Amino acid sequence: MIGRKPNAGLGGSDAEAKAPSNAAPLLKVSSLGAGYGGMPVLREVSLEVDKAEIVALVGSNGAGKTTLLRALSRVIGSTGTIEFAGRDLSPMTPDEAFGAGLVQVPEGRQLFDRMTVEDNLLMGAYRRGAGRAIGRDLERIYGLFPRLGERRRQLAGSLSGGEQQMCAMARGLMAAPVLLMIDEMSLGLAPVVVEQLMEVLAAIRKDGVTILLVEQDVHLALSGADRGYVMETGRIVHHGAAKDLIDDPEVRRAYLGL
Amino acid sequence: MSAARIGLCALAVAVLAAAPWFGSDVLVQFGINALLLAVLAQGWNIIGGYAGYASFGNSVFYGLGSYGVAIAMVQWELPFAVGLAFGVAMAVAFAFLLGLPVLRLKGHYFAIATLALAQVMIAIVSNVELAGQNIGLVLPPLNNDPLFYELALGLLVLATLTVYWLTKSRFGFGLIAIRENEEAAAVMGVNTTLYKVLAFALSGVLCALAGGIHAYWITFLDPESAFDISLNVKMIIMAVFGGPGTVLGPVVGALGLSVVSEVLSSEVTSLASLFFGLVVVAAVVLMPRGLADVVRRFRKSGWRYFAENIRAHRI
Amino acid sequence: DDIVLGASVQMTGSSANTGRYYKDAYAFAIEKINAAGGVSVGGEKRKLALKIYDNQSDVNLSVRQYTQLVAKDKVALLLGPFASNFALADSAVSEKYQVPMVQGGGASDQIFSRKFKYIFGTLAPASNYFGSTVKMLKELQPAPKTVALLYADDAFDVSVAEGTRPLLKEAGFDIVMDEKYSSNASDFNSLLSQIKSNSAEVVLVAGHETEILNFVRQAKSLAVAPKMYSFTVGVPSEDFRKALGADADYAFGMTAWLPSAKLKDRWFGDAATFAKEYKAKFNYDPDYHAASGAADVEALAQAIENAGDTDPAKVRDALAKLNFDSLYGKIAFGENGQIDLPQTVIQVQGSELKAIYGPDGLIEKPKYPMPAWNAR
Amino acid sequence: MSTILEISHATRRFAGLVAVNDVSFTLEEGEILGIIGPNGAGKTTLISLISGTLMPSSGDIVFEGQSVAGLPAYRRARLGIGRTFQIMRPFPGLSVLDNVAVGALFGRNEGSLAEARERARGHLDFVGLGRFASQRADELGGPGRKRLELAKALAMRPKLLLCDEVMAGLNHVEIDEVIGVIRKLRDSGISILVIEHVIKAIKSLSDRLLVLHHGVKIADGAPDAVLADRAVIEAYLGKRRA
Amino acid sequence: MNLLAQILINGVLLGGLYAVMALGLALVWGVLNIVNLAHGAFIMLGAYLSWHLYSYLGIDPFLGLPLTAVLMFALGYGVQRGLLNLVVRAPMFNTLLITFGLEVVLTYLAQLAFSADFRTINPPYAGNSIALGPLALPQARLMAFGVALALTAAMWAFLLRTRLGRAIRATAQNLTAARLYGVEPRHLYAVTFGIGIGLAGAAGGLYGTVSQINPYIGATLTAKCFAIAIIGGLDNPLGVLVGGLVLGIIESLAVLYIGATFGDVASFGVLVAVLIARPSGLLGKTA
Ligand SMILES: Nc1ncnc2c1ncn2[C@@H]1O[C@H](COP(=O)(O)OP(=O)(O)OP(=O)(O)O)[C@@H](O)[C@H]1O
Ligand SMILES: Nc1ncnc2c1ncn2[C@@H]1O[C@H](COP(=O)(O)OP(=O)(O)OP(=O)(O)O)[C@@H](O)[C@H]1O
Ligand SMILES: CC(C)C[C@H](N)C(=O)O
Ligand SMILES: [Mg+2]
Ligand SMILES: [Mg+2]
Repeated sequence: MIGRKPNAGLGGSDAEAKAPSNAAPLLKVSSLGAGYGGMPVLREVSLEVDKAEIVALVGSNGAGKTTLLRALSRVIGSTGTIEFAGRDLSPMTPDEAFGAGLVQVPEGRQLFDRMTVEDNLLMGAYRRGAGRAIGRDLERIYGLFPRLGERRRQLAGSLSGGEQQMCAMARGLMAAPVLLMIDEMSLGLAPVVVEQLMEVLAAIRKDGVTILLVEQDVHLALSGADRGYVMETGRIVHHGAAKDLIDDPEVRRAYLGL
Repeated sequence: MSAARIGLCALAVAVLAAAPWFGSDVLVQFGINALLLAVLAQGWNIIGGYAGYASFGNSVFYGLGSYGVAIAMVQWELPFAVGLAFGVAMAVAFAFLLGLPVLRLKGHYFAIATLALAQVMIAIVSNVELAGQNIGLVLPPLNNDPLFYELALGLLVLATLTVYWLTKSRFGFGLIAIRENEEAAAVMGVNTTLYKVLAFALSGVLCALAGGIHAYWITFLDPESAFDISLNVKMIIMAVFGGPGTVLGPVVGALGLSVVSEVLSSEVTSLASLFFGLVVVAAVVLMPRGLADVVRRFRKSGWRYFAENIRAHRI
Repeated sequence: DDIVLGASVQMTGSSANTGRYYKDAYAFAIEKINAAGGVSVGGEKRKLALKIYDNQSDVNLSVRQYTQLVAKDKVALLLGPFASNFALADSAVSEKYQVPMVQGGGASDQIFSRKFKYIFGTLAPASNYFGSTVKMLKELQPAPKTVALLYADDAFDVSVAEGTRPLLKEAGFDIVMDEKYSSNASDFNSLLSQIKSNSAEVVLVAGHETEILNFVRQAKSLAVAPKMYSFTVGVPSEDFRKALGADADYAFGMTAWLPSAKLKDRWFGDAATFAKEYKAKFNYDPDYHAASGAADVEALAQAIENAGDTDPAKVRDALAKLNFDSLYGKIAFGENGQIDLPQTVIQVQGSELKAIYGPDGLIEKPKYPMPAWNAR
Repeated sequence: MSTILEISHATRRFAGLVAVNDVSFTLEEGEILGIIGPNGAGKTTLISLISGTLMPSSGDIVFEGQSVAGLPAYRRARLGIGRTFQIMRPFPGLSVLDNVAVGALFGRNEGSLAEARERARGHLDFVGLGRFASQRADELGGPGRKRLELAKALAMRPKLLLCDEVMAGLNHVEIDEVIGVIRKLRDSGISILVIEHVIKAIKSLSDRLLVLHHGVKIADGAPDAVLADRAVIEAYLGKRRA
Repeated sequence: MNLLAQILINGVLLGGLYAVMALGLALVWGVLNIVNLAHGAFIMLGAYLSWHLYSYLGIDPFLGLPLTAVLMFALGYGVQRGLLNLVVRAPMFNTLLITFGLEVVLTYLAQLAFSADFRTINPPYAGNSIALGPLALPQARLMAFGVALALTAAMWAFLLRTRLGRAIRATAQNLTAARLYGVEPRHLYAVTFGIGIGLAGAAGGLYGTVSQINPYIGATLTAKCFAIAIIGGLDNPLGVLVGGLVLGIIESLAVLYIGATFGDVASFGVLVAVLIARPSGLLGKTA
């Protein structure tokens, strides 16, 4: 519903127009390597995400999921290739990657603490300029998260943990993403809100938004996704259709505790 | 600290202590100034580097120490040592009375409140008859620079040992915790108010002693020079230049900057301040973590160290 | 070989503006003396040389530089820095090394009350700065009655005020305002409004040039016009008059020195010539700071000749006995090492600086009373 | 069994908003009390009132028979109240080990820094962060920081441990581990208050469950009964659980 | 009574001038987290710029303000882009250090270029005043006050109501997040610093019309701006205006009632009192 429509903002339509053929995946990562201060974390990571797909990325603590998203958003440097909508992301800065349609809801929320909730949401739409569409999306968001509506003038830093998480999600949605990457979506959210969010993801996917979901609740993630990747110590160790992964005995043992 | 490092430090102190016997008068004079500045930087290091409170009030301690000596010696004709004690007592009283409200403030707000205190002190002392009002006090000259030098050196050793003790003690560890996250420190049982005030007072005692020695040495004192804010800026600059929150950083920073500025002042005399400014700017760009960090890392990364710094800190 | 004189003055930093008078005057006087062949020491003509450092307006640095001059550069004799707080600290160095320092930059009485033997000063005592002004006030018609005394909170200006207060009382004036203000103040609106509401007829201000400038400009913008105002500094200096333009008109001041041809001098001829050549050389008019600085060099030169030696102790004794006419006036140091020169009242009249009232009474008719700002 | 903590009529306001509204309950020694409630219900605020990071607008907090409502946070820590922060508060520039050493040096502890570091090592191993001991705390990922929070609190040797969402961001296997850890702590005599949105965990851990909604206590009782409550389901659990 | 009224007028007008001087400092501090010790030096440069425009090109100092501001903006933009951007992610104290160095350099260069003497910007009307019964309203200060109000309002609208202003605030608070949401920070930082310095330049022009200028006025101005910014709080330009007014009025009253050396004591006393009672300034919000 809040996906990037041809007139909704910067880049979205370009990205679609430039996609060379329907067959090519929206995001294609091959032999990606990345790390911190010379210490490698990711090794030879390859993955693909198709347009309008929901892909789950799961793995235990410290596997490198967040690092992968950071590399995709160009917050940290990397080796290997990242192709997004036919463009090479490697030389881009984070803001350029965003401009190409790659939007991240980062781990730890990273809100603008001393700005109001509403300003945070408007910052999500920063590159969309000013316009009616933004006002409309804002109202939709408040419909979706009434709590944010009530708190629209409160400073984001003084929200409760869960409210902050909602705000971070909402800011991501305001950006009219082509590809939305969410790091630990359910973190700190009440079950009823998580349930709602999964419905929202399903809905925006219908509008053509692609989603890469990092989620510790592996069951939740795989039950909402089309496909999944499993990561361990910086490598992809399994991938496949989500429902196959849920039934995979190794995944069940290692992540679902069954 | 390894035995080798201790030996090295002891040797350095010994060489410094011997300076008056082989160095010139100018060197000794320079030494007195540089050593006192190093004491100030080290004193500031306790509240600023360890507790993380950017104090601009340390020049008040310095001023109180100066006036302690001057008032005792000029108005009451008491010996120098009594003056020092008097100055220290005033500094401690100040730290407790004003530290309590002011140390509740965080970050910049603390900085500015302490800055204000220094301003206020000038106006107050200007109206105190005992302190000679604006006219100031003239102390009896003592022509014994080597003595002042050794006093300053002794004080610096004392200050540095104090800071070294901090790194090993419960108190110092509590201060570091306060610097890193005060609220978390409090819920873990650190008496943050007490610790901060004690750090402020400790830092103040060192600065007051430095002020007292300086007053006797320079022989003249007025409110403007005693409570000079730019001295406080100097302490910070020197501590940051060397590496705040380290044992030797502020000492190295103070001595290093003093040497640079001395060489500039006598070699390129009227261009000195320009070069000094440029050195400071370049230092921040090339070594934002202070000299202490350069010493630690340079061996590993060589000249690349500077390039890496720029890369790591720019946007 | 040359006789090296050492000095450390404010070439940069907050006091650089006045510091330059000393730097330039020292260099100029030495050049002039050398051009005349130098000083004769025991029958032999020797040239003077100057070793000068920039103390960056920092007292600690100046103390160090004087030590360096004496201990390392081995200069023969010392010239002073500008301002009392510097002279106070630096005189301890000359005393310690027993090298005489002649300084024309510090006027505070404290410098000379320490019973130091090696410090000599050529500025008139601070306490007497307004002495001649008060005398003149008594002769003005219509006679003023009420006086406002304002002064900055530094050692020099507080001394001025302390000296002026009894003079005013003695002369029977009514001191309606007696206010100390902070040095470097830039806003005088409150004080000016009080002056207006107290209707003080005479306003005496002891302060720094920057403050005086702001004071006059703000007086204009608040339409505050007492019958007369007078300032310890600024009025004699060309910068000051240039910065104020027409608004400088009517301002009184004082100086211990005027570039008059009556002040005969061995090296420059007379003070007027000095002023003319100085202006030609440095491109600004000298004032009494410059003259005092040049006189310091002359005093040393004269003392060396009298002593017939450059030995510091001998020069010191010669200085103490000195009595000669310089371009600055008669130089004869008192018991405490300071000379006593009377102040001459001066006033800006139109675009000119006029001497109004000297030790021998009225010289020129003062423009008095000052009209309202919108009436001039 | 005696009462270790008694909250009576605790209220806390933020400019116009009542985050905790007249809440009363008790916690028995050796008990695990679960607290759940929608986002923004006031759970974290409640913990802050108990630990002393926030002062109550009104009401009283009695710990081991002594009113602590007016005491500063560090005094409460020394009495034996330890907490974790939902929005983590590591000492970012310190090593992971030193983070924990702060707890092992202060809290209810005495002794030297060296001893504290020694004890801290044990706590790190206990929460599974042993191999990160020498890393800077700000290099840990989110879940790593969660564990660090727990280790820091444990190192204080608290009698009452307040856990604010220590399981958020862990997968099911890891959650089971932490459940084990908390049970062990209880068995060693520590009383525990847990806030958690992971229903499975809170259900299996808690001896008793308390529900907050809009700052008000709306249910208090055995976990199974509370989780079957209509109001709780509607406000908190969602229809999938109904 | 007249005296009190006059003093209050003086205080308000002075406060307006203070506000413009502090506006840029507060912006750079609050937004970029750079405590710009060179702010006063930039005010000084702005004053000299304005002086030159007036003295050599005959451009009226008030009409020349936009030009001064634009030129100073360019300078600020360049300094941030070429220098400060190199250290924005270094530990906080470093910005203190580098701007200190910058202050030293700028002051020195100013002395070199303009010499240590003092100047005034003295257009014919600078000393005029409007008589209001027994009260006098100095014309230049009144105009400066008007400019102050206008600039404050413009800054407020810009920061709190425009997209760019919001992005500037956001970048200040969380650089990573801002980049993740499409903000290019290098340019934005430079624009922000540029605006701060542009404001300093404008303030310098105004300052020169009521006060003397010399290369050394910077340090004291920086200290004053500090105090104002903090009394008002850093989040909101309106706060800075309030801070300036409060300070101006208190100083003026202190001179009247306590004594002329107590202007600073009184204002700093108020500062400390405000801080202790409201740690984020008069209008600040707490996060
Ligand atoms: N800023 C950093 N500096 C240094 N090392 C880091 C940094 N951030 C993460 N790491 C290290 O990189 C590895 C991968 O971490 P990452 O955060 O990508 O894992 P993750 O899969 O997201 O795990 P989690 O479930 O904990 O979020 C870990 O070993 C972690 O310690
Ligand atoms: N400093 C503050 N100023 C204003 N409102 C605040 C402040 N702190 C908390 N709040 C509000 O108080 C309410 C309770 O917050 P609290 O953090 O206790 O919720 P919570 O139950 O812990 O929620 P969550 O499950 O999301 O962590 C929230 O609506 C929050 O926005
Ligand atoms: C005005 C000057 C002639 C005096 C100088 N300011 C001093 O301190 O003595
Ligand atoms: Mg992660
Ligand atoms: Mg919470």
